[in-house]
Amino acid sequence: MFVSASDLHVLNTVLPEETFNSFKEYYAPEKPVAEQLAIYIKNLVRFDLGSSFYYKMPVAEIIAGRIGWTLLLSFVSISISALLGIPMGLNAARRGGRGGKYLLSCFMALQSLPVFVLAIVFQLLFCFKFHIFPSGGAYTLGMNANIIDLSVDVVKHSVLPVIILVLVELPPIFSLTYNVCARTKEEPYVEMARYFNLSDRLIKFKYVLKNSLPEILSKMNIQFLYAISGILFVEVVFSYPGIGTLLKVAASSRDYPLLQGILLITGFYGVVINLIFELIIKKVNPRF
Amino acid sequence: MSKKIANKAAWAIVITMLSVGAFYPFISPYNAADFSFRPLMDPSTAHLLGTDEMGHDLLSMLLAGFRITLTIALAAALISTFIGTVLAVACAYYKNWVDTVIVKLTELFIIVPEIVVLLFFAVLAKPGVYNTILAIALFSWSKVARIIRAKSITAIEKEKIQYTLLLKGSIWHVLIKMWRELYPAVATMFIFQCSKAAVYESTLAFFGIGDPLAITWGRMIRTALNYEGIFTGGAYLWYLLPPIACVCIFVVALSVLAYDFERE
Amino acid sequence: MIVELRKFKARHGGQAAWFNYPDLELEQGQCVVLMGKTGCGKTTLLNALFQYSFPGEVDYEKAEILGVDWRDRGKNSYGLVSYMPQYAQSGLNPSLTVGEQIDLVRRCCFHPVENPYAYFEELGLKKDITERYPFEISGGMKQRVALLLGFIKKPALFVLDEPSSALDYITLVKTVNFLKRRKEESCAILMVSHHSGFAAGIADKVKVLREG
Amino acid sequence: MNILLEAVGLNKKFNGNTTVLNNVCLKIRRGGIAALIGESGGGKTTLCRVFTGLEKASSGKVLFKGKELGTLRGRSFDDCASLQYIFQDPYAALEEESTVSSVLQEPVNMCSRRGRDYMPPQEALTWAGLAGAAFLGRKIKTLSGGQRQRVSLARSLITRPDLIIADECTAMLDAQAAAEIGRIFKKLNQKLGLSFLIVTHDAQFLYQVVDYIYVLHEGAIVEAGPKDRVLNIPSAGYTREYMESMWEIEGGGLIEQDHLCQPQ
Repeated sequence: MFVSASDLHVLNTVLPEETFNSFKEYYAPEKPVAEQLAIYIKNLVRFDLGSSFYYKMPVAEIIAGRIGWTLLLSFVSISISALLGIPMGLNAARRGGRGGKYLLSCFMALQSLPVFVLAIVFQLLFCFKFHIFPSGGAYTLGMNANIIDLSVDVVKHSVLPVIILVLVELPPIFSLTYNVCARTKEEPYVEMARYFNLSDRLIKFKYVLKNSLPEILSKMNIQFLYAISGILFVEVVFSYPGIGTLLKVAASSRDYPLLQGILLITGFYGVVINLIFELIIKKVNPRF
Repeated sequence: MSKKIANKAAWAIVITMLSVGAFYPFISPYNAADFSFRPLMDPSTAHLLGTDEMGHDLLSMLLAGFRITLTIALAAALISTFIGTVLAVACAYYKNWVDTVIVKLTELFIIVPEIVVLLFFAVLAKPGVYNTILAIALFSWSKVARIIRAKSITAIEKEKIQYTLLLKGSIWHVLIKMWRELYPAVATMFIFQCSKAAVYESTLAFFGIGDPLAITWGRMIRTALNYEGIFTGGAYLWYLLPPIACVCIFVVALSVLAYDFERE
Repeated sequence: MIVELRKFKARHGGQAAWFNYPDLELEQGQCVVLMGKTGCGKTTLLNALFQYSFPGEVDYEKAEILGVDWRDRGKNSYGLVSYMPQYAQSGLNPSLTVGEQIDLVRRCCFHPVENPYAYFEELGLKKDITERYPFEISGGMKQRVALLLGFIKKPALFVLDEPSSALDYITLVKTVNFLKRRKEESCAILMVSHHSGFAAGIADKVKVLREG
Repeated sequence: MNILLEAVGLNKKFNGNTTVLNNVCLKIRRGGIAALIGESGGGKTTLCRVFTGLEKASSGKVLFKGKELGTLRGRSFDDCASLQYIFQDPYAALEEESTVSSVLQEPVNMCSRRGRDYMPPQEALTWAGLAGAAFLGRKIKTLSGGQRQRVSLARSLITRPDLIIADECTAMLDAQAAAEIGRIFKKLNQKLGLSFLIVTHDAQFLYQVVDYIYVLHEGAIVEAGPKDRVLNIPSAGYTREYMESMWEIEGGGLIEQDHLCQPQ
């Protein structure tokens, strides 16, 4: 990820003269590619991601100030979705029947909608029409209150974004669990377990769940990585001060270094999530 | 029974939308580029959805959006499904390092969200419909590759396909032989990619990166949201909701179709 | 009487043809083997009688298993009946060791066998496989472990569907001897096989099914 | 002595530690019918797959007509065509929906593209005991297991092979169909000089079809010799146990069914 001369040529047409010059100096596109890369990596090691030309500030500093809000939204929504989705999927699959299938098709439809559209509709309904929740931001600006009031305020601001995120993150987790468990349930060894006269409880936990969990976890990790893009959009709609709003500013102002920094930080987030899941899977089933 | 009705309805919706996209000049009341009307009119018999702040007729813009949005969706889906399928079959056929490289590449797209990469490159590229199609197609094949690869790897282990390998069949022979096995998954992925491309198009426009001249649903949503008074009056009802509804109906209809294919 | 069938008919869901079966009586400590060509409905009969949820219809004048009418068999119908379908080789839980599975099955029995490990020797299994997962042992061993699990509850009736397919002769002989000994312990056996030599080894009665 | 296929010190390990093949050496004479017997999971299928190139041995080599065979990718088309393989499961080896003629067309196309002489499908079907032009038009799904297996055999004959490897090709058939396959093998061996390597559990095959027997136990060849010697005076302990068990099970049956497998 560095800038080539041709990229710069494109930027020349969209950037103001002075920014362009400082930018050119920083990235030095006239030097050979290998040297540019070396400079870039050297800067990266020092957490120097360059400097944004929209904010006129170091990119690393801007991102550091915003990432907390994004992490808050992502961990809260992901935990709620997983804690609801896995038991729901397991039970729906075990019962079989139509209920699970209908729920699945509703979820399928919900899942395919663009996240920001869903967010706009919710904002319209709950903020502008019924005035239940604040329409944007992470906290009331200029509020001078004690820690308790402040936390209540933060929670109030994040309820709607979290609900929307759960709505888009839950369906894939539910349908994943449902599908994997429904398939495991059809496995010959589950049927054999009945012929051995095992109890329903044992079959549910020791046979269906135990054999489904590794697959569920190894696929859920992908769902979590997909979820990050949802978080970015919800933030934009609710002007939540996280990475997503930053991305919007960077994209619409063609703030190249900032975009690059966001790309890096989301990639880093993905790597961390992957690592966490690998550890969990190892713990659940040593065979994988 | 109800499933069949849902399926038929979904087909009807998709076909209607495609024909609107193809024939919109005949049904559109005005030229979509015409901004000579009085701005911000409420809906009336002359302007069923009113006009925007520039003086465009909103219904004409919505209808024009069918063509470009659907073209982008279909073209991008076609290209990305093709790329994904060929790479997936290559994984199963060549195994070893080819497989490793392609898998690493798809993993990269999972770790860095497609949409962020897409935004990154869309910012660099010259805005335009072709570039939008290319950007979406080139950066959204990873899911196709991942899913079709899993199918291909089980399919290539089937004895009827192993026979072709034993005769030293080329990758194309194997692809043709496997097509019967892969077809449902490929069809599902194509429909899925269509809906994803429509979503990505509107997302790009929402971030202000699409073609500034092309009229798409995504761009309508963006201009509507940029308009300060959108939520104060009733303007959102005829300005913001129609393009949102179009995107949603299109995407949901496709997901019903994809769901049906998947289970066969 | 362990099993009594009179004028029993069955068909798979979606298929038009009914299979008509000859009358069948199976007493304690007896072994009946059903033989016949492929497609004569051997497996369908066992499925109809013993499968957990049979996707088809049945019709009969009398069908009693352990003195209970077929339609009245409740949830606990596997308390004293063991059924081993054709796929018994893949009938072991892949994420539990053989030993863990033996313990699980023992926990759910009314009167489990005191020492299931005594069966190990009879079946030619080594003790150390209790520590292993099913994917670590061969197909023939899995089949024998499944057989062993079925006998832990001391069933009054043991039903086997083609136990001989894909087994080599050495395993086959061990299986025959094992089943013979269980028969002597007054367990009734109902079996489907196309392997005449195998059937001849244990059967008291052989019923040949004809098509239709 | 005319050796067609030779294995020299083949070893195969799965996942680094499970030994499947342990220093396997065997030779198949031109014009012979060799049988490979042993317990299930003893490495018979793996050995066949190494011969056909579908799997790679960890060490050791395979010589075919005196020259070394690599993996599938390293082989010439001629080698692939003259070493044919018949799969165990006739229901998985052929595409249900296609017709007999299209199944047989595949090797014809491959041969004509690479300029190899091939046998017309009609003739191959006649050899496999499925005469009649009407048969070519039938769908695979309307055929019985025995008929499918004979179609597979006809498909292998089209490339005019020198050696056919058959992996338990009668395990899923009833006794009559299996006997029919045995008769056809014998006839092909006598009239066309074709060699066979047959993996089997079937005592009839051992007594009436084959002329040489290899016994594989825990991945190693424990005994090899002409049929009469191995069956009557087995030397290795494992073979003795195997033969005794076979007699115990098949004892009476073998004599009764004798007539089924008389070579014509």
